[in-house]
Amino acid sequence: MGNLPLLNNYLSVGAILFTLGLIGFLSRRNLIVMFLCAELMLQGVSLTLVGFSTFHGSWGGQVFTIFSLALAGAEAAVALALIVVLFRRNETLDISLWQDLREADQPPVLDEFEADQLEPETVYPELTRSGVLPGQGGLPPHHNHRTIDEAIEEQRHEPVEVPHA
Amino acid sequence: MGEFELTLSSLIVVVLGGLGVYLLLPRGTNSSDRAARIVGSLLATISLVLIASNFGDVLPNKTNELTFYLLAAVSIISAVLMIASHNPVISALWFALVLLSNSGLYLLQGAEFLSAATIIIYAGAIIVTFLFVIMLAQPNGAAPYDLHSREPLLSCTAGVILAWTLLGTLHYACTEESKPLSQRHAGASMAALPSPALVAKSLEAQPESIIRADKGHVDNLGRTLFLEHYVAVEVVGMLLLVAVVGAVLIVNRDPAKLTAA
Amino acid sequence: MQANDPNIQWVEEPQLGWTGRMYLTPIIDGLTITLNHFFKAARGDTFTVQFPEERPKFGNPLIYRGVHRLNKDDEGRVKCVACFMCATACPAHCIDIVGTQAPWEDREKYPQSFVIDELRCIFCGMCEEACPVDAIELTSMFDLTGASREEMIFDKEKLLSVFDQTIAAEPMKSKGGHATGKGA
Amino acid sequence: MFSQDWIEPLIKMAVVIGAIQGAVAYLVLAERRAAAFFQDRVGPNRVGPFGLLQPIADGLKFILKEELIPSGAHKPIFLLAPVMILASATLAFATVPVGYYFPAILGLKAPIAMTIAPGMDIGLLFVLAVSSLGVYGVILGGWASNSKYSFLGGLRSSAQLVSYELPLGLSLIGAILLSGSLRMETIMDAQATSGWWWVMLQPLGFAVFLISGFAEAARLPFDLPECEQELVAGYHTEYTAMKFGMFAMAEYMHMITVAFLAVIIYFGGWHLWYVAPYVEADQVTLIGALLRIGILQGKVLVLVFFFMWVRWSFPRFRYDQLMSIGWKIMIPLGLVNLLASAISQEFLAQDAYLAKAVVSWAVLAACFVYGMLNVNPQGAPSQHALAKV
Repeated sequence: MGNLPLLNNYLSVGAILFTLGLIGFLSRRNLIVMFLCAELMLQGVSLTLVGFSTFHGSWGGQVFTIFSLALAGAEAAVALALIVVLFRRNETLDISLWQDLREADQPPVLDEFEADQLEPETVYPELTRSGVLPGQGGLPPHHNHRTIDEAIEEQRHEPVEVPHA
Repeated sequence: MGEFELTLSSLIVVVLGGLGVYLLLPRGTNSSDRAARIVGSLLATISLVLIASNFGDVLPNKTNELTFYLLAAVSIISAVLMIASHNPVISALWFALVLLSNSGLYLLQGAEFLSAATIIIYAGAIIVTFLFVIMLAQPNGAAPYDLHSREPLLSCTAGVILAWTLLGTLHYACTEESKPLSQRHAGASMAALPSPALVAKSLEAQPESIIRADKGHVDNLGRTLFLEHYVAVEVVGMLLLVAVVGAVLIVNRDPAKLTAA
Repeated sequence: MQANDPNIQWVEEPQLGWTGRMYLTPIIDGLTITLNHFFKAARGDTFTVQFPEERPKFGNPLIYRGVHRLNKDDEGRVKCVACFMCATACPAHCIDIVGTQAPWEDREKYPQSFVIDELRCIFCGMCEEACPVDAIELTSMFDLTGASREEMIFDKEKLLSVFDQTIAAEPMKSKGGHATGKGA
Repeated sequence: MFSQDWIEPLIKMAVVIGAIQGAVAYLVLAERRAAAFFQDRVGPNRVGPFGLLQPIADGLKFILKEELIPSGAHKPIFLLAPVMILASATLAFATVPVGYYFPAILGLKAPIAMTIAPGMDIGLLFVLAVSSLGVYGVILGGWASNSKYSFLGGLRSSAQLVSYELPLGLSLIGAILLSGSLRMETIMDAQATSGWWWVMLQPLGFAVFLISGFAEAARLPFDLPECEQELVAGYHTEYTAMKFGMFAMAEYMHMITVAFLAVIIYFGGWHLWYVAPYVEADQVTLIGALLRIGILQGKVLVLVFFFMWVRWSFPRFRYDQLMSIGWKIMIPLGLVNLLASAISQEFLAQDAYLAKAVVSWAVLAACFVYGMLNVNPQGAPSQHALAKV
């Protein structure tokens, strides 16, 4: 039979992990991070179960944790599949976009956005593409400033007659 | 009066921690200045140290005790950083660290099989698959919905209340437990210690004596699992199968068709 | 060519036998072949040439395309008549010739300077093909090194010295002492 | 404080880690020489006698080269990835025995187990768990490099590693059933006392294990993580100098781990008939202990040579072939093996080794016949057939 302060230690750690998972689940808006927070709560519970199992000298807690591991695996498979499907629809992982799933009489949750001063994206220098445009027999000589994209754009406006091969 | 002081002190500790987590949670690029994060991590650390000072130090030996504190600290700190990080990839990595230290804690409690299983299943498979999806879904930088948390104050309050309930009760019960029976408050005990007679009875009730002292940990765990809980094992196996089939079905559906329908 | 062209000869793939269908014999065959090579090489039977100590052997050094040389005639004069055929034929534009009035009777011009940039040269042998008097030839010297780019630009003296080094081992492809650029 | 409990593991750690690092360095040389021999060449023979100092030259070159960090790389993770993969590869040796027990030397209490962490009840699971963490180094190294080639390479290889962990674990279960333990020392003892190596009782399990091991160690014909002809260099494209060296070392360590596991679980470990039979732990003499260490390491070296041999004998699989081999062939075969071993373990006596061997070889033959009946005798459909269509 167990050591009570020891059990207390493990239970405290489990409780803190569970609470942190709860806070994260409530406050984060990324679907995947929310899922990870749910798993964090599960970890807190598992720690508690193993603590009790050691304390009571029985295998029940550990067996239960093994089941919860298996369930977590199943849950991860299904949740990941759902997340992938949701991501395909909206191209984002934001949970706020799925508010139309709420109850009919509930008002929508409005997330306050402050205007973010996002860092400007790195602009890489645009290099002239090399290569020959198909069907044109190459770019005119010394035409370094026209990229292939521009050439294609020009071609679209004034169709070039392609000689028969 | 002792009751009140105990709960008040644990409330203060928990509120400190909650405030720290609140300051650490992502709140946009404008408001998440360095100072708030530094103050937040300071508060959270103070709260963690205060909680740890309430831990009982009656571990079998000094090495085990040091290992426990180290692993518990790594686990909790990584959990905080996981919910506070802007980048979901980093979040997943912190969660992997939580899992590693948790499996260390299992090992410290003698649950060897669980610690290996946690690493293989969680850290080795689940988190890696999640990293796949995160990396594919979000190739460049932090998205606006990762930079803002939703109602950080309210969720931290909820967290504080939950943590206070749990930790306060634990602390209180553990303190009471160390008192002799006559001085305890009614019901103030966390440990329903089974009597030896009860243990003997429960062992007798089992179809065969499943725990063998001469066998190892894994052997005994297997006996418990497959003799005592074999129905549950079958059910969980079925559930895994259903989950796999379901996941494949869900992902393979054509989104265009769904929208049309 | 159409797929139903009668001239196409269709080759059927060999059918796998019953051991082949188990993938057993192919695997063992493959492993045996490589192991035979391993033991062959372990006995010392390799293709490797220990280069600085041991010189590689060529099948025919006369048709190897290595460093250029400028041939001399019987009187020790440079055979070249500065006709610029080689420089014109060179696809890498690595030959630079300055021709001037020849001091000898039997030819009009001779190269005052004859420079080959060996770093630009692609050793295609076109210059050798183009030369009407067989003055420029490619030798079988292959270990061409230098500490600087300037060192690798071979001038007339250096090209002639290559001739002196290699003439014993590799005779000129055409005999004949005097230039025959005029009329011949 | 300085009791044997502390000193003994420290010595073992130092010896094992040092030996593994040295072995990696010299196996690279051995592989280069072997590769040369397979191709009728000589191989590196310039640095020192027979090229024996080549690893030192290589190491110096790794250390002295310039460290490049690509712009836009996630710097902490970029630096952490090679450390992760190397740490997980090294940590896997904690429960791998390198020999049998050792008699008392230097005043230490005997017998000394030749494992860093002896008596770990989950020895085999620990190795699998820790080496499964190596996939983090792969996927994070690919992601943090901020390069699409690295990223694609990282995704491919981590998918491969995660997929092949399943058949690897499945194939081992048959041998674990026979030994009745996850501890590697017990598994070796079981083979030594019975006089049967598990490869004779578990041919199908061994085949699945070996093929999955090739894939886990990312060796040809499954070296999709690296395959330099297709992927630049896979997940470590952007790595230079010692960080690249750490990836390379970890790859080699994985190969050594797989070889150790195969020898310990399927080839009897230190056991060799008549030369090194089973003795009690406290009866081992010094010579016997050294002999057993030598036998174990010799078997490992033979297996490592087999890895090198296969590398130059077979072409690489395509990625879709790799995945379908893993999921459609290896996992079903592993399940068949598990089922067969469970049935024979249940209905045959514990020491009916001959009967078990007959059963397992019959299962292997049945698998071969099934495969034979289902393979197109022409392999892929021929061009002629396509043209007719």
